[in-house]
Amino acid sequence: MTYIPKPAVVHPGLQRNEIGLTRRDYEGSMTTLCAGCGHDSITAAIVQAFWEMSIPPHRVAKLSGIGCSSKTPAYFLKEAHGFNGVHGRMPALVTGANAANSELIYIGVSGDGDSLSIGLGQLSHAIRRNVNLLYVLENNGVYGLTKGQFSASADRGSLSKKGEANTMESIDGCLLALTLGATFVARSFSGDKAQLVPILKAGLAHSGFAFVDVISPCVTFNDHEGSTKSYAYTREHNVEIVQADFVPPAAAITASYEAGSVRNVMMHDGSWVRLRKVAEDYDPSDRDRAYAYIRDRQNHGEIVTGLLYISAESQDMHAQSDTVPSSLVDLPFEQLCPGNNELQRMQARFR
Amino acid sequence: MTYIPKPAVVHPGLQRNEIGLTRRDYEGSMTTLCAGCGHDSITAAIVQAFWEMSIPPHRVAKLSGIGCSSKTPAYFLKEAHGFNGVHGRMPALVTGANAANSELIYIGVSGDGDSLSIGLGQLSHAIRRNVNLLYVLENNGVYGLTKGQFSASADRGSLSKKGEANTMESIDGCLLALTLGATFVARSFSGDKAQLVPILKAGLAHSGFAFVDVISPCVTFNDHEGSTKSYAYTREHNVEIVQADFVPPAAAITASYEAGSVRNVMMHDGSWVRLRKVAEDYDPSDRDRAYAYIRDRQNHGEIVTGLLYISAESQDMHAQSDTVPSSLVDLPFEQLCPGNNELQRMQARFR
Amino acid sequence: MDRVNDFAFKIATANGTGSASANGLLMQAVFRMGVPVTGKNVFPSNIQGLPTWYEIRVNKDGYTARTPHFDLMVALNAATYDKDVAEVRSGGWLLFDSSWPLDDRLKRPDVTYLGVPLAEMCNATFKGVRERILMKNIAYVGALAALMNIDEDVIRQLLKEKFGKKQALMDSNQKAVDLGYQYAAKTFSCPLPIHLEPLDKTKDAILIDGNTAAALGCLYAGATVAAWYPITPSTSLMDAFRGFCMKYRQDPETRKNRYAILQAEDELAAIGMVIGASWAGARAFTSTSGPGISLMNEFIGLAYYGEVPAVIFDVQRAGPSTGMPTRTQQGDLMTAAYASHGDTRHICLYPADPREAFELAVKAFDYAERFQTPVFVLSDLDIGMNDWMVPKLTWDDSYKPDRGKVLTAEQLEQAKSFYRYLDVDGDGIPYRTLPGTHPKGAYFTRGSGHNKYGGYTEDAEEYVEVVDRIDRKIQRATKVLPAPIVRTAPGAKLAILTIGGCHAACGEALDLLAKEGIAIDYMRVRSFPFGDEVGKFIESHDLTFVVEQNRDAQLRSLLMLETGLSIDKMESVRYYGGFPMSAQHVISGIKARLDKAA
Amino acid sequence: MDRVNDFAFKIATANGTGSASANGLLMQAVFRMGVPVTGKNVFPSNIQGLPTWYEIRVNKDGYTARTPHFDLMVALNAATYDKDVAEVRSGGWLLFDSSWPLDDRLKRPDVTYLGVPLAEMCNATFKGVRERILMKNIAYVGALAALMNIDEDVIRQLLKEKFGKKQALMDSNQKAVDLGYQYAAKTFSCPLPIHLEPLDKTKDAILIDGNTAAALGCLYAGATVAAWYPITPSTSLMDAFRGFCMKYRQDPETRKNRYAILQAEDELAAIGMVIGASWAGARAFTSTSGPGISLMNEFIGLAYYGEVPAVIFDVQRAGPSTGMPTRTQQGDLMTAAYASHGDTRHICLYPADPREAFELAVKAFDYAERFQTPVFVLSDLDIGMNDWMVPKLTWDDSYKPDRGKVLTAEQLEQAKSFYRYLDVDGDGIPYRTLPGTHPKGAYFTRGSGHNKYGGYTEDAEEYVEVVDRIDRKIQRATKVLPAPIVRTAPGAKLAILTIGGCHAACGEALDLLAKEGIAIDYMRVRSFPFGDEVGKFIESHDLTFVVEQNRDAQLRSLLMLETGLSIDKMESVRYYGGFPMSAQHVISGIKARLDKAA
Ligand SMILES: Cc1ncc(C[n+]2csc(CCOP(=O)(O)OP(=O)(O)O)c2C)c(N)n1
Ligand SMILES: Cc1ncc(C[n+]2csc(CCOP(=O)(O)OP(=O)(O)O)c2C)c(N)n1
Ligand code: SF4
Ligand code: SF4
Ligand SMILES: [Mg+2]
Ligand SMILES: [Mg+2]
Repeated sequence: MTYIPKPAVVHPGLQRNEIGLTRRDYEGSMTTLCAGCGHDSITAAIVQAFWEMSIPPHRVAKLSGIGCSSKTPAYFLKEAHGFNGVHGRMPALVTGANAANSELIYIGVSGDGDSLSIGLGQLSHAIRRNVNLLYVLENNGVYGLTKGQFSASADRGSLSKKGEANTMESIDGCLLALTLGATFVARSFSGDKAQLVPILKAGLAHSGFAFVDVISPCVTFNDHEGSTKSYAYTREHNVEIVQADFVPPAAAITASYEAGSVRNVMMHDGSWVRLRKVAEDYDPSDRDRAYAYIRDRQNHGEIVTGLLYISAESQDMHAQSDTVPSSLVDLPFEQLCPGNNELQRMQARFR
Repeated sequence: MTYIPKPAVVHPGLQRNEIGLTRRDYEGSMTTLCAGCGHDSITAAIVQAFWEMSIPPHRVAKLSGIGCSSKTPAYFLKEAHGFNGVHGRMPALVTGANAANSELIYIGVSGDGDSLSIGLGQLSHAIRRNVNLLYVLENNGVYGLTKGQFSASADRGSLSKKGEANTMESIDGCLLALTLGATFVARSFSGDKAQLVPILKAGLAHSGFAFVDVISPCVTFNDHEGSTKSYAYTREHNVEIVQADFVPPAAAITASYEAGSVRNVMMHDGSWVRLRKVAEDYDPSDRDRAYAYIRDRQNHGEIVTGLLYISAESQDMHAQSDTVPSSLVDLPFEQLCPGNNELQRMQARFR
Repeated sequence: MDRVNDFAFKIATANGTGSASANGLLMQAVFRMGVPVTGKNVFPSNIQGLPTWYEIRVNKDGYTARTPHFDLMVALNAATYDKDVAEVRSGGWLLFDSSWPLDDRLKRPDVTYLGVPLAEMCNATFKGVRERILMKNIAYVGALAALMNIDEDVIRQLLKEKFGKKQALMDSNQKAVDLGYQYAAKTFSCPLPIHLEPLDKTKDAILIDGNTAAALGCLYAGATVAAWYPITPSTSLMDAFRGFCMKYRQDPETRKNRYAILQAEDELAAIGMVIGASWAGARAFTSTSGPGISLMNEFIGLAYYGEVPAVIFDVQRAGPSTGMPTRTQQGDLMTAAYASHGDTRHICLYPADPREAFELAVKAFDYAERFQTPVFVLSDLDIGMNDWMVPKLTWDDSYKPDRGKVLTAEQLEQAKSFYRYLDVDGDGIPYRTLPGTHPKGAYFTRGSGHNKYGGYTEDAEEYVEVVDRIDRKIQRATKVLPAPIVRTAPGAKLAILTIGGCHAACGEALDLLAKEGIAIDYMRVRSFPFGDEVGKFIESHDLTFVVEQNRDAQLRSLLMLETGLSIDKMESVRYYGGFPMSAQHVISGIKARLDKAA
Repeated sequence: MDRVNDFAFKIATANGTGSASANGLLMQAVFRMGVPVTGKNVFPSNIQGLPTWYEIRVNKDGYTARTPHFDLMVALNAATYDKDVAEVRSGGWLLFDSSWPLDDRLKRPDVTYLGVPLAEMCNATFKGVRERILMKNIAYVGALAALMNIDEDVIRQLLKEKFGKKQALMDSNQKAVDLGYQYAAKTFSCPLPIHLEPLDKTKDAILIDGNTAAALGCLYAGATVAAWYPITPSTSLMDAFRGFCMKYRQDPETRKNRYAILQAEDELAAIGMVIGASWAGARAFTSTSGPGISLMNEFIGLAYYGEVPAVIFDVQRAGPSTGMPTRTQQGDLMTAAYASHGDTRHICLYPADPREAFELAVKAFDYAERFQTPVFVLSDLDIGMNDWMVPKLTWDDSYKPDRGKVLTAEQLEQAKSFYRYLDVDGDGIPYRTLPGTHPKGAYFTRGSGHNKYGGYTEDAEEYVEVVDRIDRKIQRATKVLPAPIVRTAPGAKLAILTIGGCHAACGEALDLLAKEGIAIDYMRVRSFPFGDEVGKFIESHDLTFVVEQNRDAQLRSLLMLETGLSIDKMESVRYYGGFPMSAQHVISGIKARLDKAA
């Protein structure tokens, strides 16, 4: 049975959604991320999306891997069960949970290291299975929690003037998802709440694996091999301790721009990202055109954001394996155990 | 220093390559695969390719994972070091070996289970690193060695009339490789030696990760969930006594056809694959066009074969990380150890 | 000497020829005649063409352990002639395909040869390669039937049951049997001294392999989610579970599935899915073997520290690494007991045969949920893949799953507060809640440091409080885990302590030693951590022989660690070549030590 | 009582504020004054804003273990006021930022308050948030310098070395120091009873962390390939190695790299790369922590059974699972010793401090190649990430890498035949060849069953022959592995046996107990498997206290397993809350037992 939690003490002026809850009811504990971290902006957008959709928080299950990004489920939906698993393995946990209870709403939060390095295999296969879930990849191009190593999404082109790692081809989560047959693929930017919230809501609404790649700047680690802020170099010059340990209080990046127009946004590390919002008339129903479009803009040094692809005939894991409509955890034991008579009968087979 | 092995006893009539070796010199021990297994045809093509290129066998390192396909390195180049690693992890082994000794010629053999399920992450990241290696994915759509479960390459469309597993989107190794920025992507068919051998030679010549997906029918396990031959079914119907471990004697499937043409090939289970060989004038230099073409033909139920993409400016792992030309294993210890004087000098840093 | 209903024979062929079916038919026929029988399938780790053997032991006294001594050898694989002929006991028989002259390698002065022109007869009788290969196998069944006095009607009946509707198949199989039978009957003086006489010792028994039995246990325990990655010798467990689910887990009206079997991309994912499903409230399990356990290590630690139930079947095979995938061993005892980095300790169950595999499979789910922790069921290739004769399985219909301390929506509604890791009852077991139940039930499961309230912590005291409680929880489980099986001999100063599938060999060894006047007490542990009785048992004997199937005496290691006793109390008796343990191995190990002492 | 050059103080701030540099400056200043000093950085597992502490112990006798008693607390983090004030010893001092009134939570009757208006002064003096936050930290350094009589010139000199060319930075730092110094000097009666006097006890020593030292060892050992995946607390080892390589491993002309550092996609790949590189003939290593070890389990078994060298640094942190990534523990002792499924046993080395981390890192490569097997170097967060005062490192230029039995092209050319796994010399160590050397050297490395010729096998005898030899090989390694460190006290009937970083605490405890007339012998094991002397040592004492940092007494477990001795001989003394072991923990553990006895 489902409980609609009673509205907490009424804060005058606090707006309520259809089930009488305020945004507060969708928040979690205090963030422990750096001031200005893009991930916190995404958390806010998630809170907003769930609130707007009037989803009972306790009917949500929030899962994550390990990383700064993966900490964020603690910062939203305090009335939802949370599972902070091991690094890169959230997709398996959520697949199992979803198999057991198909009636909950699942959100998985991960980072680019968590998803594209150690977790690449599990992410790919969860996409294949089309597990019904909103998957948010909080993408900052680095391993934040381990202090700024490049991740697999560190873009080759945009970092060409820097250290070694950038010589490697970056992995574009959206292109990967499309190639693996994802049924919902979107990209947004933590600083663009206006765009992000609707995408998150669409992802929650989608029945199947909703892949959302959110560019989410790491305000703290823009250093890298060969830079004057790298561990080795600064160690040599004896200024490193002060600087590497120093974190400026930075404001979250924000950007807003006209549909179809290109806007340059300065990242915290001083590099620029060009954002092109998909034109309003863009048709996100053609997998191959979406892929080609992203690639084409990429070749022009642009990152396409928006709802890039959504499949009309998405069949989620349960639809594919034809499980009963009610979730398996709710099946009474009597329906599961054939009993002794049948056991005796069937053993004729073993003689 | 390199040894050119002395030609073995002369078998009159046995043709010799530039370094005086016969095909025999490129063979390995007896195969233990099923009669007619596609993998054995690929082994023959590999022998042919190395022989034609007159590569000294002992300058080759052959690595593989676990599976019927991964057993095949034992069946060619007996004078080359072989490493039969653990399941799905050959890419890491070969990456390390290549890092240590860049002067050997590396060939990695894997299966679709080994590469696209358990090994998907490692394959993807070896592609990103552009490790200099010929990677042969012997693709039969099943886990042969564990008796025929569907692999991630089991094609959805072509199996739609069959059991459950086929409801999942299949992973196309070539599309994946292209998406990950592979510098050499090809597909062929085990039965088409005329096409396969030149592709293998091109892959060996390529400096970087040469991904070759070879469709290689499994003569034994054409059964699947729900089919009248599946283990579950036979158990239910108690006819395992004739089916349990019987492998019908079979011959390898061969197919030769013109460039640019389409050819239907019947698999051992009676199902068909429709192969399209790229035309002579096909331009393999455009990554995005290659991707689009493969997808387009896929949508028409065709599997494109041939050298699909090759990058002009491939920079392999060593070029990217700017290592010395001679292989690291050959560096004299004096070049590696700074010695005690320097140790004393540097310790000023630690006071 | 009288060898009626007490002998062993072995059939050497190549795999992929269909011989397994013929051998199964033989074994089943003996069983139907009411004579206790055991079969060991020794197969290679490939699909076609490599040597494979089938060993059948007939024993009126019901000894089911493997015996390494064979009275008769069916030598049909030239690749292994040398090895095979050497295994025939002096004075024994060797059956070969006399379509070709007897191979020199098969010649031995002290062996009687039985030439049967299998190929010749089948080629003359059957059309098509496929049928000819298959029927050669059925033909030697017929020959052996004549030689060993196996009831023709029983075989006919078995063929009918198998091919009931398929008349053509039925006929050709029957014809093949007759070919072999008649040839042997008229050519040799049948039956041989080693032959069968009908008995009535199997009517309350079944022939079943441990993987099928374990799958039945999962079905009856109410498991709804299974996640796995194929690996020999555990694959047939999941295949069997799927088979049962297709039959017993479909909604009668809609035919929709009341189960989910997830073929994961690897073992890391498989165990992750199991943990996710258990966390969500399902009874979930995975089945794997050694390499899979190694890959599951990280996740197992998460389940242990996050206190999430999980059931893991480890059908052990010969390690280390890939090892010998089609050979049996008990090599994962240590790995399973302390799997994952950091301080961990896991509940393990050790079935000795398929029947116990069924029973302990059910218990595994009860323990996993009751103690909110991973539970290993450690069987092995011999138990899992070979057909054993065991008493019929029974089920207590009053069984109710022990879901442990799970709070319902109602309880949460009443509760003033809920904290996940509080030791409310002082038994070390906290209360859990399932996702979606109730807003008050929400908490955060994590493998990082947490305090008893479920909050993240890096505080020393808070951290220690939780890990200490978990340690108590697992230790207390010994109070309810299955007790060891004990068998005492009056005045015995010596003892045998063993585990799992060694049970059969040890039981036989005890009887044989008793006949020699050597009195030995016996204990077989069935679960880990061990209860106090285990240490007491060892202490109460001058010397305990620890019998197991691995190189490093892993059971003895566990005994030393958990009882604190010194190695002097325990003499290790090991066999780890990949075959099941035999009474002969046990006895020679014990005697070696006794002779040393003497 | 005299507390000159013998006291401890602690600084409580939040991470990401730059305090680490200030604290390092303080510690270095003490060191430069010739006074032995230890610093423990207690930091959270996040990047900014959570509580972090720095503990500095000044001790003229050179005791470097952590002490839990603090004479002075710098309390600058309101979030931890309660905790921090409680840790000041009675009669101690507390320095706070008097820009705001003293917080009630900080009030204690038996503590002297030292208010310094850090924020006020810095806001008045410096422009910009960034500089103000930073300089507040430098300012308390100045204040403490006055209070504890730290030489101003030393600090000035240190700042010069740090900011040499950066005059502006230099000036502002110096100004901040002076602000704090002058304020304290004129406000309080300086110095406090706890203060410094110059000594000459550090001139032959350095301040270095174990990860840097281990990286130096890898550099000097000639390691050319490193593969890793970032994980606290091992990351700085690879960062340091990269730093050294950039300086010492570039071709002088071409500037090209004589090394390859591979940031792998995960730990499974990292160890795979190391095994691949070692197989190809390079000295290769990885560095990781608990979770990484769990993920490496499968590959470790392959290297063990395939006999491929591999060096693995496990910088241990508090487990299980993710545990407390920024707290120290010795929780992987068992996991490492028997890592991977099946029968395995691995060589482990246990450094006690950064200097030994340097030395054992070098040896690790020699052993890995000599015995053709994985070698673990088990350090921990305390050794790896904290700066320790140790004697200067030295290097013997006559060192030649022990590559073990590797056949050259010439040898192979001469050789009649080569078989990979033959025990030619009877020492259990076979000969290897490297890929590309010579046609005759070719062989097939596999984790599946193989015979001594390197061929695939499923034959029991052939399989056993190889795994038994490997077992002998590892056992024989004890003859050359680093012997335990022993310290005896005349007539001692009791003993302490410990491992790794507990050395410092145990040494101090021995002295303190000796002062009380309690004579105790001492042994610290440095390698696994243990040599016979370890068992003899335990046997020769009435009782041995086994001191370690994990919940489950893992060292004692290893001792029981490997010596075969009963638990009665060993009393476990453990601390596993995440802080380094202190002499007080050791003593109270020992006394608890002695009192019981008494
Ligand atoms: C098995 C394992 N390996 C390594 C780590 C260390 N680790 C923690 S978070 C992290 C990377 C996080 O990067 P990302 O997923 O991008 O998250 P971010 O911090 O950038 O948001 C790593 C390597 C770990 N926790 N577990
Ligand atoms: C860790 C691990 N899991 C499972 C297995 C069992 N296993 C051996 S081969 C194989 C699949 C092989 O499939 P594929 O790579 O397609 O090779 P094929 O036999 O089809 O050529 C599996 C699952 C294993 N050896 N190791
Ligand atoms: S380190 Fe980067 S990703 Fe992590 S919290 Fe700080 S800003 Fe965010
Ligand atoms: S099972 Fe299939 S893949 Fe394996 S050897 Fe036989 S035919 Fe080849
Ligand atoms: Mg990131
Ligand atoms: Mg395959």
